[in-house]
Amino acid sequence: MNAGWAEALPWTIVLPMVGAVLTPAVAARRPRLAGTWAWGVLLVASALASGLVYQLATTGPFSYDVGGWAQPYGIELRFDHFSAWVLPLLLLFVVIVPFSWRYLDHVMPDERRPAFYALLLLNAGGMIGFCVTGDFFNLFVFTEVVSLSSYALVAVGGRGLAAFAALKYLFIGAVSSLLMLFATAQLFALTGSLNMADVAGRLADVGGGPAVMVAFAAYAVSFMVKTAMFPVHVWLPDAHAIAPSPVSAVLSGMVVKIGIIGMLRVYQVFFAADVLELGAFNQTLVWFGAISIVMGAFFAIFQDDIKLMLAYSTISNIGYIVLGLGLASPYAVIGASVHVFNHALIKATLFLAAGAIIHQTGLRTLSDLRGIARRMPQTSAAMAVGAVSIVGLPPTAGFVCKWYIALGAFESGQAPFGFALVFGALFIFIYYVRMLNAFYFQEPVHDVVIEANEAPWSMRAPVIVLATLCLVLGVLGGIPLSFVEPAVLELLPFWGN
Amino acid sequence: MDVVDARPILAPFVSFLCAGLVFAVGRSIFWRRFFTFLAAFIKMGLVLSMLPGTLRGVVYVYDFVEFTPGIGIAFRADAYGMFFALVSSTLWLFTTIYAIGYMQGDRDRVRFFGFFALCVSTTVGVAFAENLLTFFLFYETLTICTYPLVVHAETPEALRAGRIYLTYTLIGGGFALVGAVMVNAVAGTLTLSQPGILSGDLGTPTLAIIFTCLTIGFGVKAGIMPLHGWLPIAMVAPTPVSALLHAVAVVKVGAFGVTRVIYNVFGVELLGVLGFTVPLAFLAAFTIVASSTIALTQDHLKRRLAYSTISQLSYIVLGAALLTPLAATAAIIHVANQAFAKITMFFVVGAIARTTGKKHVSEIDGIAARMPISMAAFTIAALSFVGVPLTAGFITKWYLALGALEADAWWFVLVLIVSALLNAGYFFPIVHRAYFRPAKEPWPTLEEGRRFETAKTLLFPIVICAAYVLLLGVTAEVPGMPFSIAQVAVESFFAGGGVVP
Amino acid sequence: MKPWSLLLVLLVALPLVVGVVNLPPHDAPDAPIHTGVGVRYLARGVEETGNKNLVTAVLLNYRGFDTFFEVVVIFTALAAVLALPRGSAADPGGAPAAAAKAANGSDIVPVSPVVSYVVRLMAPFMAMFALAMLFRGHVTPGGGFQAAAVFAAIFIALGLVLGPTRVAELVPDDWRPWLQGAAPLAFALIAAIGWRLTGAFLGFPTDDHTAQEAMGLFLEVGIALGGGVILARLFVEMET
Amino acid sequence: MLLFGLDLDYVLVVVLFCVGLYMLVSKSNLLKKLLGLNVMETAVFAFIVTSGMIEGGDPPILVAGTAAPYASPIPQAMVLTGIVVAVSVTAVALALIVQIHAHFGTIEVDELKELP
Repeated sequence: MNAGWAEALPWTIVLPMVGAVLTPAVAARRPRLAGTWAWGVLLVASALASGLVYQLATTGPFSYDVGGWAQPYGIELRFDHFSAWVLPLLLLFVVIVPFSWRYLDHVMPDERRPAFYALLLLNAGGMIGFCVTGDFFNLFVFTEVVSLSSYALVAVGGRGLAAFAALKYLFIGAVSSLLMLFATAQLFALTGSLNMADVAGRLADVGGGPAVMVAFAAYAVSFMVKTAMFPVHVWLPDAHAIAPSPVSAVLSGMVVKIGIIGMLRVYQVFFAADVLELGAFNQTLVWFGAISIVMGAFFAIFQDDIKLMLAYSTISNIGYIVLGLGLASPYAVIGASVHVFNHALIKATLFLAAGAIIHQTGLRTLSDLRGIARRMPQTSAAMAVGAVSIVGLPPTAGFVCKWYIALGAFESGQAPFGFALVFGALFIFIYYVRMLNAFYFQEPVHDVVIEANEAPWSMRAPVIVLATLCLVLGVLGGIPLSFVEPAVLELLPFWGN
Repeated sequence: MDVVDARPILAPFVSFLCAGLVFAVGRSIFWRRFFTFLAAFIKMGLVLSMLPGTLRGVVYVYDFVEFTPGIGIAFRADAYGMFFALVSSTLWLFTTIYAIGYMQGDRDRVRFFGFFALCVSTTVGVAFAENLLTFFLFYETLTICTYPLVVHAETPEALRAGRIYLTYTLIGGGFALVGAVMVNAVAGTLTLSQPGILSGDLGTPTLAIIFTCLTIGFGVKAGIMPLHGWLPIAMVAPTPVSALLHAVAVVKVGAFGVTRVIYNVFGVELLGVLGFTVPLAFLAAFTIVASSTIALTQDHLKRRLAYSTISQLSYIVLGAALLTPLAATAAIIHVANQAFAKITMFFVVGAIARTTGKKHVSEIDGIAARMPISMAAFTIAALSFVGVPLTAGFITKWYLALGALEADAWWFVLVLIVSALLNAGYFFPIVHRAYFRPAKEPWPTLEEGRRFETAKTLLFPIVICAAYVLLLGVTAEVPGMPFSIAQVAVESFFAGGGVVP
Repeated sequence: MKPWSLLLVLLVALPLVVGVVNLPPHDAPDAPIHTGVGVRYLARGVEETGNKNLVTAVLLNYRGFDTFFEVVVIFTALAAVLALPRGSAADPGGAPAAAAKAANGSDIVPVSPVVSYVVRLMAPFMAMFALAMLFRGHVTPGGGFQAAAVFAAIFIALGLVLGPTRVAELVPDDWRPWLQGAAPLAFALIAAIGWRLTGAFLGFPTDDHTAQEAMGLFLEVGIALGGGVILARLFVEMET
Repeated sequence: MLLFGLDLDYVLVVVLFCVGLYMLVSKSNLLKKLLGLNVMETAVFAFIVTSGMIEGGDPPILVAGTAAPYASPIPQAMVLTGIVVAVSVTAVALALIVQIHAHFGTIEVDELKELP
């Protein structure tokens, strides 16, 4: 039935989960062992994921029937080109976890570490499951694993305000999950099936109608909340800014993307069924995306706190992706899909670099951190690379995506959005220039900064690796593209415009 | 004839690697210099080794990576690119020598030399870009890499200059990006290897938007008025930066971009029909006269040179906008002529500032007595700008005038004459003051007697560059010298049969 | 603020109502829900899974993968609560406040002797009920989750009477990591066994009802044990 | 049950959902907000279970004495999963609220916002 690496598919999901469950047992005597353990688990999971991607590259998309139940009676796991995202996702985790080893020293007492790493592993496992599942209800369950661990991860680092931010995130996130569950139930009532491919087939028989439209809208709103697009972004800045930096990197880089991946999954089903006229919907996405870009940039300018600014710039970048999806032309969607990964990489770089600086100095505002580049040149350089990359200037990873999304805008005849994209990005650079000026070209004002030292290697190495990747992928941008392109082209014949 | 060869990519890569090594060796002065010079020589050797082939009409190409079919990073050393690369790699060598002398004891030299090498790397990358994507890639990288050099002094003034510089160039870059993306969207290709890739079927409005976007995008760096605002302000950078970047590399990249747009994106044929270049030509003519006039009123030496640069760059733009072979030849040759003359002037001005601390025209009375060689070099450069025969400048003006007549635009000849007069008007007073006015106070003598008029590392590049100005003027039409290379380039641009408007 | 809330609610209500009233009528035997995948479960569920309670069949066999991650979700909740900082800013030690209270000798909320007595009296009966639900779950309403809830209820009720610390001591420290992870671990184990036996992850040998029942029972016990411990521990941790 | 041509059961579920949503957005007390969330969850579960009903159906337990038609087993399994998820979310939320209370001494959003 299944051959080759496909056998590893369920295990890739289960491994981090079981690793998480075992963390308290493994680290019962020595809590600090938890970090190493989590890293090892993620390494093995990445190895499995590489096998999956290898299989994808050689034989194309494949699926796995859990429990051996034929479709649509059991749960189907499907590894297609969009699922290939699990590999970079895991690799980013592999880089982020070592960073957290030392970082956690001033965040939490040792005895809470096992629980922290368990949450991190659950988060990773949930996202893998989310990306590969081919079943709507299963999608919901994985969403909950990811969301629940994310809520908690926001609050692990601090008291009071952190808990409040996490609770705000929880309320909004729970409502969005409920909408998702509602939409799933709606689809089930309409079709009597939960398997995505099967639902698509049955939906085609059902035809369109308000109920289908509402189900789609519920999914869309739910995913837009998860991805923090402009009008529903309110939960994001506080939560991402207040979380410990490695967590911010995970949340901002990856967790918000499940909204986008989910959207692509839902698209796959509804397009294949060809029951909805999505022109108006796409247009809405385009507008909200454009507004997100500008608003995110606008708010970022007024922040003095580095992490808050980074959080706002996430909103901006999510705007890119949503804009690209809404444009619904091949290049735009390719650009958007690639940006899902590239933004994760860039944001991880920025958050980790900011985290290293915060860890070494205890300061987090620009006005305090003046002149830090003298004392922490490598971290600051990584921060600079990330800043240039997030604005989408060449020769960095961010540029490739911007190019493709803008190309898509012109291709689909919506030139004004191309302009909005390009100049909206420059808008945010205002802030980053201020940051770079403060880091590099101003005299230190704070004693701590004058005496600061470069972060320990376990923190510096991840930052440098990520920054290098930002540069390398600016030149080798074709690699992620080659994975996304077939999927997008497969999707597009159905794409409404 | 296209030949696959790695040299077009190695040339930018050498300086890139050099930058990396400079950052890596940190404070070791010896290794820093060693790597910089090594890279400069290797790079010059690489570019020179391609020259014979270029003269035979060989074009070296190298596809680096492809994102999706038709879009990727690729390099192509055609005659025009070779010409530009030759100029910038030669000048990198001399400017490096100069910078070592000039930056003696200055702060953050690692950063300075590192980013300096990066800038040169991107300049050559622009020269050898096979398509607009690659071009833009290097064009924007140049913007970023120049920023640390502009704000090098870290004074509030420098930071302000850096801010203005970034605002102008990044917004310009945005326009260039939009233009390039639109070209990709409508033409399906971005290559710069053809004499024009757009077709007239697309409709004038679309083409007009593309042309405007690209011209604004590249015109910002070329300093076409009214987009020149950043250039005089950016003169707060250290003199070697002003010399190489703001007189040569950065601004030339802009002018180079405009010419690429005219010749390779639109093509003379299409533009001849569309007539978009007519307003551009007028704008360039206006810039030539207006900025020269402003230069007259500047007392700060570097600012006067800056406005002169703005004016001179528009020669290139004007030459390209006239759309005739002779004017194109003039434009291409001027890339070299202006570079050597202007860099000589900046070197001299920097040497004066370094030796005597004087930075204004009104302060240099009688300096020729103190620094005779430098001032002689300055005079040669000034003569070149005015267009006196036997200097490089004369060649430019001669062909430009011929080109203007070829295009039936006789009044541009008038512009040239006025410009020559204005050039004389703002350069000769400097020469006059230096030679014929008595010094207001005795010049400070050197504490170390063994140095002649200033440090050798400052003087040597000055002399060489001034010699080049004369050499280019005298031997312009010898094979291997600018004219012959320009001819090869012009032939490829007009291969489609240029239409004289 | 209130009018805005009302507006938002109406804004949400409208599309939802439009959505639900356009669904096929739910009671009708020909509704898609009764003609979809459920048909097979009803027709062949008992034969394929050995569970007469088809909800259990769906939960453990057909959609066991969902249930696997369902128990992971509840484990996540525990990890979340354990990872949060304890105490107030004034007491940043992070040590469970219960321990501190126990040191002072009183974390017992005073309750009436009647309640105390009734709880202690009822506890064994509740446990029996839980066990019945657990072991008869495949033929009657009930199952691991329900049993877990009742087990947890016993713990919590006893905790209110005896004090959480004393109840928490019922589970030795060394066992805790294994007990609270019992459910996901049981699933992982069964998944691996199924993989060995049938070649499919979490597969059940459809022709061997004894093995099927044994595996199902193992899962139910795991869920009941793990779920109960987690729910009880959530309560204990929340107290602090 | 049909009323004025509307499927009343479903409509009531939406009403319940909206009651919960209103509690969530309009109440200042965090616990009440959480209760609102729970009401919403209940509404969705009710919706799912309702959708699996069948006219005159028996529970899907195939033992002697019951006969077709049976209610669909899938919605019940889904709800069971949903309940566990809801419990987990509630637990985490409660833990957070406990923490907020320990730190700020209040769980009223109005008061929390006024704190420095």
